[in-house]
Amino acid sequence: MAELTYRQAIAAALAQEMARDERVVLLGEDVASGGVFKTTTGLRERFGPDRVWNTPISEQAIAGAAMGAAMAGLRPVAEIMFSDFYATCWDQVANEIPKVRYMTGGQLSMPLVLRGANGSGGLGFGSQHGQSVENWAMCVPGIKIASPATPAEAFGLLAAAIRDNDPVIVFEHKALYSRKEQCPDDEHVIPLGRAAVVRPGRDCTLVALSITVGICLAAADELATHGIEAEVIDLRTLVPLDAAAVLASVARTSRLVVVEENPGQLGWGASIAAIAAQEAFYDLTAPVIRISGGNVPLPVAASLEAEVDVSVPRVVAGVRALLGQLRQSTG
Amino acid sequence: MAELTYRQAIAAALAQEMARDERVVLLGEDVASGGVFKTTTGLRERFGPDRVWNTPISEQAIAGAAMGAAMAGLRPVAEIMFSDFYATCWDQVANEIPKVRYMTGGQLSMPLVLRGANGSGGLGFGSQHGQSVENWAMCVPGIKIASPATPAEAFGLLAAAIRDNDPVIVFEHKALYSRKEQCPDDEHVIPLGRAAVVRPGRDCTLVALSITVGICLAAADELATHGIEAEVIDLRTLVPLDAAAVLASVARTSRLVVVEENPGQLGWGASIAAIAAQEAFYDLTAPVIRISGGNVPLPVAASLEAEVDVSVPRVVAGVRALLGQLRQSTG
Amino acid sequence: MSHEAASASDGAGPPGVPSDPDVPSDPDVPSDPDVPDLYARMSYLRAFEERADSLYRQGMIHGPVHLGLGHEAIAIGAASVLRHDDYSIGTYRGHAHALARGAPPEAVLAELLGRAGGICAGKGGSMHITSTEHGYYGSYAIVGAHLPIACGLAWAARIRHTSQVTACFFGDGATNIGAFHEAVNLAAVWRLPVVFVCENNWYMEYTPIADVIPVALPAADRAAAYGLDRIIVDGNDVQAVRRVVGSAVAAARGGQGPSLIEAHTYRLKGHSAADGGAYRPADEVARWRERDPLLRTRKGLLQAGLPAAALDEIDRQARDDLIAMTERVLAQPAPDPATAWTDVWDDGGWQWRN
Amino acid sequence: MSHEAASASDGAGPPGVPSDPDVPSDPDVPSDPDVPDLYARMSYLRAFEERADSLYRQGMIHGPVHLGLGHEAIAIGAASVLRHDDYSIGTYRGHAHALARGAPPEAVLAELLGRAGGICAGKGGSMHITSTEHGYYGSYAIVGAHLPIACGLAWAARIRHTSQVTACFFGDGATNIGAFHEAVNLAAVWRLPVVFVCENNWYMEYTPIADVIPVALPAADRAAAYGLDRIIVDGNDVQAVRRVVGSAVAAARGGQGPSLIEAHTYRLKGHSAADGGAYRPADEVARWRERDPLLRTRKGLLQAGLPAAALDEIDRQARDDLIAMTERVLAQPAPDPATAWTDVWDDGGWQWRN
Ligand SMILES: Cc1ncc(C[n+]2csc(CCOP(=O)(O)OP(=O)(O)O)c2C)c(N)n1
Ligand SMILES: Cc1ncc(C[n+]2csc(CCOP(=O)(O)OP(=O)(O)O)c2C)c(N)n1
Ligand SMILES: [Mg+2]
Ligand SMILES: [Mg+2]
Repeated sequence: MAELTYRQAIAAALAQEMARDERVVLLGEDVASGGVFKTTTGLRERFGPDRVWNTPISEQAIAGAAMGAAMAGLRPVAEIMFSDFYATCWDQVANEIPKVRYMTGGQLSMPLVLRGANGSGGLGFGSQHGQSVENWAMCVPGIKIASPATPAEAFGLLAAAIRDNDPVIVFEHKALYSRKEQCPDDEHVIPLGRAAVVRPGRDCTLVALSITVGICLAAADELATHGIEAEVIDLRTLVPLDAAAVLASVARTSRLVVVEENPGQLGWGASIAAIAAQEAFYDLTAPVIRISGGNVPLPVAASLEAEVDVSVPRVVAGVRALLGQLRQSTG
Repeated sequence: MAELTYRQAIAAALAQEMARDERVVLLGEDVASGGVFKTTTGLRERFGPDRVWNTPISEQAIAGAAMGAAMAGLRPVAEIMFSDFYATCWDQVANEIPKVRYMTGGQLSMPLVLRGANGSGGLGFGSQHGQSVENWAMCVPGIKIASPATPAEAFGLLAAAIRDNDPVIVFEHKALYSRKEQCPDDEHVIPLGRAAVVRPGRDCTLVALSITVGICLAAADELATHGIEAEVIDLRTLVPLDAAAVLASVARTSRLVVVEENPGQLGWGASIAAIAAQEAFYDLTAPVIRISGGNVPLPVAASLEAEVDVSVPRVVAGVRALLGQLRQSTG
Repeated sequence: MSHEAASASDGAGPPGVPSDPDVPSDPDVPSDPDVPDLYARMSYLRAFEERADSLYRQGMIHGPVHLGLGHEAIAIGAASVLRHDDYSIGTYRGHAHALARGAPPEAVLAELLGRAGGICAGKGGSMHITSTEHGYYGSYAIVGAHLPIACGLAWAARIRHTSQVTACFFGDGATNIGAFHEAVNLAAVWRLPVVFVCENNWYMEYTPIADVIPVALPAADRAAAYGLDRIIVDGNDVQAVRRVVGSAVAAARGGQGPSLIEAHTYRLKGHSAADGGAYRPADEVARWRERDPLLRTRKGLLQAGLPAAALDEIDRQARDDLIAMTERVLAQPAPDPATAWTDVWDDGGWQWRN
Repeated sequence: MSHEAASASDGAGPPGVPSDPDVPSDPDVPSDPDVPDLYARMSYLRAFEERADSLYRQGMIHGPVHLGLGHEAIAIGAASVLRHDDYSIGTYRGHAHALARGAPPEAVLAELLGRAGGICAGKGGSMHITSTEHGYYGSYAIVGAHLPIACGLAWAARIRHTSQVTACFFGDGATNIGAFHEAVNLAAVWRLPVVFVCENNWYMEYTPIADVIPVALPAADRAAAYGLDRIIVDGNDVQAVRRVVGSAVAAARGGQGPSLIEAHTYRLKGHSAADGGAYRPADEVARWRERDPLLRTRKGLLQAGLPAAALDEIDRQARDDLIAMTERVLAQPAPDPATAWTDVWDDGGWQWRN
């Protein structure tokens, strides 16, 4: 067992996969010097310039080159520094990469990974560097989506993504990069599409992803002091989605709260809520609650940012209101 | 009353607003020659080259120029020929246009319209020209979204969008362009954010948008022959969303079916379903059903396309199953 | 690196827009023993596209169709200098490029007609014809998108030292989009073995390219911005294309990096099969018809002594072949609707959740 | 159009990368009576940025900060030739450009420190400083994004015949992104009154620009691709910037269309205030420190007879002013959390549904 930060876990997973499979190559801005978030540190030195390529500021060329190389049989991992920048190569990400296997009738495979820093997390990055954009990706059939919540998940999901024969976007949370954890020593891969119950509970299911996993765990601790036992599910991937894990939990708890950093207008939480409303309707004894990032562009000043970010108090209040409302309406 | 096709209604609304307000200017590829969908026919001739500008194939420059001009006080209307191409200017559309008012503390306004052809509708345009991408836009706070279902709506919503001081994307449905309808003669504006009950019914609420309005109306006709009275709501705009109209209808019918062309993974229908699961929970007597476009890139061959497109039979079957299921579960 | 210069200019060129001094109407006298074969290949493309046009006008093709009529010399000339394992990649106007690499015409036609056996299983249609088996890595319908992808194909070859070259075809209008800039730039910075071929047919849809570029030539006048040579070729002269693209391919294969070639040509019909092309002056169209690449090669072959009957026979065979093929394809059923749900993921399926 | 040529070159330039023959370390002897005033303005920017740097290092600024230290001559030289109603627009490295146009420093500082009274109400922070009242239409944090927006500002002026000019500032690294290409191209095609100023500081974050461009100069060597002149200016010489940008502004105002200017400069610190800049060779940094624009102007003014004490007093006043200002700003409360919900829509609110 080694203690790794989330950012070290990413570099370690990249190193493991690069050592294992010489088709794995990296590209991105500043990746040769370790990247601005130090997630590729040491890889150029270890694997040489033919495996780690610095690019110009050309996100379309980065994503497109990854796509072409994947078509030719490599397994590229492209860093898109901040996930907000997917917007500058959205055509490659949404219109080309996820569609080419299908539209060629299966002539091509697309074993590539796009990865980078996502989310707010109270760091003051603002509306053009602090968005949580899993929702953008989830709008598009044909691309898998992973959002690790811990260093061990960052390692295991990235390794799995690299081994997957389909395109995967890994959304790393920039506020988690310095979080530390014991990580398994030897080859550690977490299959895509399997959620984890990270805390069991009987009163209510909290569905979380990435940074909201920690928020929900902290909220569950606090709720426990109020006599509420919340079950926390870490989805780990949105596509494939482990809907069965959510439905099974709701069957046990009968109440569902979805906690996402995506904005409320349309985020992945809506998809979970809709699935529950359709498939767990007869299990539910209370309204499905969504707690989302504020539906505004992310502000920078700490006082404003704290107001719109998802937070432990908001989750606690949401769950307590739900259970209170429930008592009222059933009582 | 004049009979207009949907495409004529668009040209007429543009003409009305250009005549009314000289700040309204158009730009886009081939717009000076009427555009590939003939939605800007005659405008260059009538208003001259200072009001209708042909552009290179440069969607980023188109959207960006519209943004800058709006900041400077014009009211530009930019054509993005196919809405799939928003991907090529997604940074402008998702990261710049909707955020600049907020991130400057309200120093700027953004009175612009982006418009173009959206959706499948069985025309064989395939996965890069046939997507329905309201969901992309709905992921982003700060931009309004209109999707007209009829010529009269195309006219009235576009006119309202041009008069609005906020950015609006108007998603025109390419399979509706040749649909004809009597349109009101004089100044005709449909306020953004007001849904319409286009068919009343007591058994079930069908929520629809754009092309699915017609599909739901046809399905409701057929359902009536089975003794099921479906209420059909035409949302008209997703942002602002007339959630109250949906909730009021569900309060009457107690059952909700959302019918969207967006793919099931994450579409606007999920947002509606989630709102109902949270706010209409005690009104609902049956699961909320989502009927969405197939969660695959759109295929071209007619036999395949018909399989994945939303259709009247799929809506009829969905509603009948719901009401059957209901009878079973309550019976 | 420095490639062979453009083919000789007649100095005058057709008056009006597009004026193009580089494309004469002179016969292309064959200097190459392969010319009769090149003619036959061009003739087949011509027959294929005319067949597609006619089927479209009969309402038998679902979705848009963009024909390569008039561009045959580029597709055939370029393909003739590629190695079997080289990559090529093109646009929605891609039938010709697929066929030129050896894609089976019957499977391409089945794709257009929405019948079982389509080369993309009915999922791509005309705009996405692909045959990776023949090195043609696809047709892309969003302008400019495939230029970065071409970089990736070439990058893979560079990393693996396979000496494979990637040829990337696109239009004059595509040079205005950001993806063009990023791709050509990256190719130059990374010295990728890619040959970018701009098929300048002087129009982006209905708009003359001169209206929307600030330089005279959309690709050639931008090459220097990427440290590349200015290379122009008469795209209606199959031998010139062969020479100029051949030299760029050799340079790429030899590790000398990318080239950007501008090939001058003209659409014989509208932008898509649905477009009559009425915005183009009749005399301009007429002048370019005289520069038809098939006509010019034919004239050259006749001058060189080939009998007209032999050429007519080539043309006739191509047409007959396509008529028979159409019947066979139309006798096929539509693709099984269940196959709409295959091929999203590598596991063959489409499921995104359990 | 043809603008004044670049300022004289010393022919030698500092050895190593970035070698820049256009930026000498000679004193900038004042030929212009405004130079003392320009010096004072630059000195104020210097003091502001050093203050911001120090506050950042004390952990008092939430979010990233990119300083314009070393770039002062460009911001001040360019602003000095703009009319009050002209537009300018820049990047995340934008404090200097806002201040140069007249944005109130106290409101900018309040924005950085997350206090009430911030120029963007606390919603933009350092990367989005904006003061439309002073013609500065914003700082944008996605590389390249604001170049098309600049086109739009200029387009509006062109449509309205207001003779307003738009000045758009961006970095060397930004020339590689698609938005650069589309914007400069559109500006040229539409002959927009926009002056693009590339602040070439030879680095995109940690990567030397020479590693990621296939030409020697990121902007100048691309100008011809848009039919524009190749214009280079010593960006550390405020008088040269004034002359060269002034001439481009005059051309734009006179209806002669856009210009693309490459101004050579150097960051005195890292990419952001969090970056030590260790990837830059010490001798390179040292050589460029000698070319510090303030130092050069100061030397010139001394040569012209201004007493050192007067210049010291200017510098001291700027620093004192900022120290006092910091105290005032820090005494302010944080923005009211309720205001996080205002300013999404024109109606002042944020509601997207009823
Ligand atoms: C990004 C994008 N914008 C617009 C279009 C619509 N469109 C399709 S083809 C075309 C013209 C392309 O012209 P050119 O590159 O010269 O190629 P040609 O069709 O002449 O072969 C346009 C504008 C598109 N497919 N993609
Ligand atoms: C589209 C995009 N890609 C990457 C980044 C991350 N990034 C921020 S600044 C920067 C370097 C920019 O270099 P340059 O244009 O030379 O400007 P400078 O910072 O030197 O002033 C990068 C890569 C970004 N903000 N936007
Ligand atoms: Mg063309
Ligand atoms: Mg720089």
